[in-house]
Amino acid sequence: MAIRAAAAAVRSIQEGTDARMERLGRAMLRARLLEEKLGSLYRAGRIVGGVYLGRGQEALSGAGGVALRKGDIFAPLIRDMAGRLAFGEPMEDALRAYLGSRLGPMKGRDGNIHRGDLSRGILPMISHLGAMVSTLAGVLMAKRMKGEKRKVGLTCAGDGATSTGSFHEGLNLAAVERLPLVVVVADNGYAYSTPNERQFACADLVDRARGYGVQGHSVDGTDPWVCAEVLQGAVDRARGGEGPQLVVGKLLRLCGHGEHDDGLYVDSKIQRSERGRDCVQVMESEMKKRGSGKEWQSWRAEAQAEVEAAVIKVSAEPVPDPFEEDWSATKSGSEAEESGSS
Amino acid sequence: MAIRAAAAAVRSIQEGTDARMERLGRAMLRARLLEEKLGSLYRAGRIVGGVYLGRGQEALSGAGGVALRKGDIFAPLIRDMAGRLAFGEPMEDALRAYLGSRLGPMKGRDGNIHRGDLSRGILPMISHLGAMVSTLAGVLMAKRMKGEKRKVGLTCAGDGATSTGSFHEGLNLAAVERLPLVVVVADNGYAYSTPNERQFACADLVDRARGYGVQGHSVDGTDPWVCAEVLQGAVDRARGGEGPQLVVGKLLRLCGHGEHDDGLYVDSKIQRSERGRDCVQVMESEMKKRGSGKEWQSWRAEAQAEVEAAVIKVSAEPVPDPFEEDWSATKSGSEAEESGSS
Amino acid sequence: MSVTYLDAIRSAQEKALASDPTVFIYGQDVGRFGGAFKATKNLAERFPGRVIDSPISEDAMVGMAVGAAMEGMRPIVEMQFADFSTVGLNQMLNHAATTYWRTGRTCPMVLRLPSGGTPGSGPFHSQSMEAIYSHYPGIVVMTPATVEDAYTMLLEAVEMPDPVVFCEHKLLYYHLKSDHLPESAVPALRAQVVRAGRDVTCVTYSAMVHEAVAAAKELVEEGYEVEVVDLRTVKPLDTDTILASVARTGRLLAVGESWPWGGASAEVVARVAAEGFELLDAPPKRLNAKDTPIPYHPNLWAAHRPTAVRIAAALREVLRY
Amino acid sequence: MSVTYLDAIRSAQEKALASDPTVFIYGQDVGRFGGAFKATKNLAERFPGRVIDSPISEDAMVGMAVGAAMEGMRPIVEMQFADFSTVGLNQMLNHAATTYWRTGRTCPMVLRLPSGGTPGSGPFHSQSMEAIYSHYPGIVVMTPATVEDAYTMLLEAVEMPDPVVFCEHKLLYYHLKSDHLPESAVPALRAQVVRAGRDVTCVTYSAMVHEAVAAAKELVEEGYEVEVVDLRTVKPLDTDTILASVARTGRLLAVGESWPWGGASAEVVARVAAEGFELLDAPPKRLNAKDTPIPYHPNLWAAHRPTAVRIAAALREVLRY
Ligand SMILES: Cc1ncc(C[n+]2csc(CCOP(=O)(O)OP(=O)(O)O)c2C)c(N)n1
Ligand SMILES: Cc1ncc(C[n+]2csc(CCOP(=O)(O)OP(=O)(O)O)c2C)c(N)n1
Ligand SMILES: [Mg+2]
Ligand SMILES: [Mg+2]
Repeated sequence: MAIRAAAAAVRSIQEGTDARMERLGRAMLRARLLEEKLGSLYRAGRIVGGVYLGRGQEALSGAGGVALRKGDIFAPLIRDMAGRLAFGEPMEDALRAYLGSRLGPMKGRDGNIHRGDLSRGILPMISHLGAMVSTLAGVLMAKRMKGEKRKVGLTCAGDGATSTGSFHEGLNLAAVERLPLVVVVADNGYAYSTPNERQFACADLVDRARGYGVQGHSVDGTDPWVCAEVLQGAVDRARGGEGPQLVVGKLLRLCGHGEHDDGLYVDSKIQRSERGRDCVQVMESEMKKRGSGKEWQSWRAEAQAEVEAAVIKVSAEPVPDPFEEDWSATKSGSEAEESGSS
Repeated sequence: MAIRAAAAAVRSIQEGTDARMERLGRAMLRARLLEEKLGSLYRAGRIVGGVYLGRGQEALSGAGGVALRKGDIFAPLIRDMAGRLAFGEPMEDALRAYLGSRLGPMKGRDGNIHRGDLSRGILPMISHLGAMVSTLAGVLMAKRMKGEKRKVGLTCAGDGATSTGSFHEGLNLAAVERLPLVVVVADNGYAYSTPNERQFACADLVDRARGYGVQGHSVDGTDPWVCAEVLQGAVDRARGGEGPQLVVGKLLRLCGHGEHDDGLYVDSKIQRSERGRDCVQVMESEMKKRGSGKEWQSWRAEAQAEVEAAVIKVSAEPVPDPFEEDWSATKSGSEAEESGSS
Repeated sequence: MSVTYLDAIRSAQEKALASDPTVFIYGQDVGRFGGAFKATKNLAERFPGRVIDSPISEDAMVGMAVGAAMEGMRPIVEMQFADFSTVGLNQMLNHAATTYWRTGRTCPMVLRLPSGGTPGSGPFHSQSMEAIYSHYPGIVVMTPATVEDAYTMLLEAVEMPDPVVFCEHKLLYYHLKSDHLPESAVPALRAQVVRAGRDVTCVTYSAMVHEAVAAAKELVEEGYEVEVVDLRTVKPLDTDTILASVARTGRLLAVGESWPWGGASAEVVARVAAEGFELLDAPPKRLNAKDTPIPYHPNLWAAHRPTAVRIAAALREVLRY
Repeated sequence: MSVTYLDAIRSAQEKALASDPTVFIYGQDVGRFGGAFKATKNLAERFPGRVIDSPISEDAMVGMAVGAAMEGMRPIVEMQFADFSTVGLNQMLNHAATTYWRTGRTCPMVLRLPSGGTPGSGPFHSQSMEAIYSHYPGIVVMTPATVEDAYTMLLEAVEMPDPVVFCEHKLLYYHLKSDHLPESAVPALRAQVVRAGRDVTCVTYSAMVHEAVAAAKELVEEGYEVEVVDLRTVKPLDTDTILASVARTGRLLAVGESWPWGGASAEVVARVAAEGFELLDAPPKRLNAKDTPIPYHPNLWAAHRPTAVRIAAALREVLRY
């Protein structure tokens, strides 16, 4: 098994790495720049509620999005702007959620990270951590029953989310059903302010894989090349019928839990360690080292232009109007009202 | 660590095995005979609701009860008559729960397996599987905060219960707090009718120990001597500050899920395998082999007499009277009523 | 032929599986074993791969159904007992129920809850949870009282575009019988006058309908005609039918097997008081279970829940005002 | 000095920790970080080992507290948002709440729920869950509306022998201020007339008390005197105080920020209709949030919840009957 996988990895490195790394690098940059813009909009008071960024986690998240194909399903969590953009969420939809545009898939009814569009293969998350694992498993069960083959589901979680009963039940169910599900845990050392040692007692969260009877993979979440390779491997294995895959990436959240949080509780020793590296900088300097600095600069410029255009566009979009709103939480309710029989 | 434990095991075998095995053997017999009586009472229509037996699981369950000391806490589950009796639950209390006696700790308000008496160190279970793990962890946290040292908590679960979010959250919490908690999983191959392969995908549930960062122990649940030794070892380690212990025993439920269930879904191959041995018979024949057949017979006779006396006694006890009942679910509610201000 | 309430539920599921390939059943022991109450007996054999045993993971069971429903399937999830649905509640209240309004995508699934008290079933195998599910927006909550309704309403539940909580009453499973399954159906979202009367309206649902009818019969001897309204579905509530009945009788008793604080009976009384105030000739009254856990011992249980005797007493109070 | 509603909650916890060694606090990020809303700021430093960070495990958090409470401690559990308590609900409804009646042993614990809507907080960070907790027997549910009540009721909650759900309103955390913490307390289980009036009674609780008072002020100009009753605790409900007020005014509006089906407002109206029917000169009315998830966009949110303007409009309807 291990040998076959390694061979597959080498082959894929030869064939598609450059294109894949370009997709990843671009997604990382687009996410980073869009999120920086979201931070400014928040500080300018243009976003109500909260802003939750994935700074420092773009490589791991983006690699998940890059590893998927059209027709696959992505169930992102809080810090997955890069994965979303890589998988095909339009920047506009991210902005629409935050700015409450009526034209976004959430129509201003839900906002910020609680967004998605299943017609694009992206499940809209609910806040309750761990909940999306079983939901994604359900999508995959449905696809299996409908006879749709070789479709993979990938979902993300933090170290903290692994403590939820939902996470456990969902992953166990997926393992029993041997579903093509990849669960990516971004272990950034903290859940809000709570450090790993108050969250779990195992040496490494990847140690849980065996207990679920699934394959486990560790990855340095600060290294885009390693992330791309490991995530692609996990997705391929899931697609190949090897059942759920648990990928655990180590990295650091290079921002607060939300933009209201200064994150001062993070241990400065970890910040200065390898784990505290900024994956975007890692990629930039490696690109420069490889003589591709210019390419990187052009990706960045294009991303910046895209962000600016998207902000201008979405800022001009209408916000919801309570008087035009359909206040029916059920479809049968709406129908009843339409037919005048409420 | 392993060496120290082995040495301790040898020492305890030399010093206290015989007494311990007598306690275990007696508990197993008392449980078996009491449960057979409960079955008859049920079939005779004297018990309303259901009857849930632990036939075949007496060695593992009883060994847990035997390994504990006064001052420890036991949180039994469905099939733990042997553990309860070994730890000190009076037979009468078991019967009172089933027959709804007003004099039992549950006063007819709750019944059958949903019984306990914290003044004896036994937590009354709620039905929701997995729920008692965190509750017992809470008792142990309280004891630690109150400065009560070297008190162990032991709780039981089935293979099916390990799939609950509660089980996961509770064990993880206990591991983070490094509590002196022993979790005994009786893997009897089935959860009601559902076989292991529809419940989990790992090779062995003990593989989960590492993912929780706790020590794991496998045990042949049909062998009373092995059960006694492994359970005592786990309890001693917990008491010694080594944190939570996960014990997984393999065995078979030699009865239906409840007495209404014929259990025909159980694979006859497993029934004929080692796993399907009856631990009570195993102990009986081993005792005979060792020349202690008479002793065994006397234990059995004493147990039988105890069962009969208890049934006569409890059958004569009053049942609850709705007109005398205090129908206040809160203590402040009762107090308000007492002071006439409802 | 004689069909029980449980047969009706089994038959409805069989029909749904046969007529719609997107329907499947998921739950503990629902497969070969046929479920704890045998509501899915033989269905796994007849529909291979579509009647699936789940692990003991209520949260994941419901979460799975949400995902499958969003992806175009129509899952039916069986809880072994309604009481255990508390551990799957979040996926129902915050995921299934919010999906349509938040995302515009429907989430057509049915959560079957074996509900209500039976002798000796105690605090954790007796609960009626309709109040919890009805309080949150986005869920239809059905509480059938008859063999016919168990059948036709479950079929309608499976076809609805919304998540439906289907509260079956365990006490009716085996005892309640009918001659045959119905050919036609009263729409599930409509309440129904199951016994006409001019003196007082008794609004109730599920097993209590039978207690109410028994109470009504008792009161005939005293010269009273009690109109019994079966809500059938408690969310949304068919206020029109209730008000029309109160308009006829001028008096109201609302009965629920669940606890008193804020359940269906409070909702009924609050609506009638607000929207039908002038129709009332006497104070509306409520009768519910006592506000404690549901007792194990049959003596206590019989005193804890509303019964025909207690309903008759409450009706007399309303009548004699 | 000026004390916010949040300060009051923090101070009450500080006082409880200082005066009772069995009190401890458990929750996500409550330790050194001081909690998501800073309700436990500096408490971990002052009370080492007694303000404890939990994993993200609401079920186990509540379950742990149940065990600790049964063993003689008085845990305070903080949920990061009320909305997440759905995943800890089972331990509260089926374990904490049943323990006293089932076993005779008390389970004195407090579950703190940061509740209610704020602009932009959306479907999963805005919920008011008092109806869910109140429906099940065995729990006291407090919903303080003022700085003073936040302080004295939390202290009383910690001292109670029963499990208490303490619904704090996030909208009041920072904005609501008082000069100082109170010396004496109105008993937590009593409702209170917070504004006297002779024309109509507006019964409400939590943040809606302030909206109701604002509406009452608005109606002064129109010549109406609105009496505002703050329930303070919604389970058990202080029916006497409500009825006494309705006896004075003859009219009732019950307002809740939660959803319309079966919440506190239904319970209030149902009780008044049943027990105070003859006191009413007009149909009692209810006002609640709309029956959809709580919207993210402030425009929608403002239309979704009851506000002073909408309360005033509802009061006018009741008054003009
Ligand atoms: C069930 C549940 N409890 C609490 C929360 C509140 N909450 C949101 S994010 C968060 C921390 C998550 O930590 P982690 O999973 O490590 O992800 P990270 O933020 O580090 O990316 C918490 C506690 C929640 N969303 N869901
Ligand atoms: C949360 C929850 N879901 C469902 C049930 C119903 N139930 C009671 S026992 C049981 C099977 C338990 O199987 P296992 O844990 O393997 O224990 P065993 O019966 O084999 O001893 C089930 C499903 C329950 N009690 N709790
Ligand atoms: Mg984290
Ligand atoms: Mg089992």
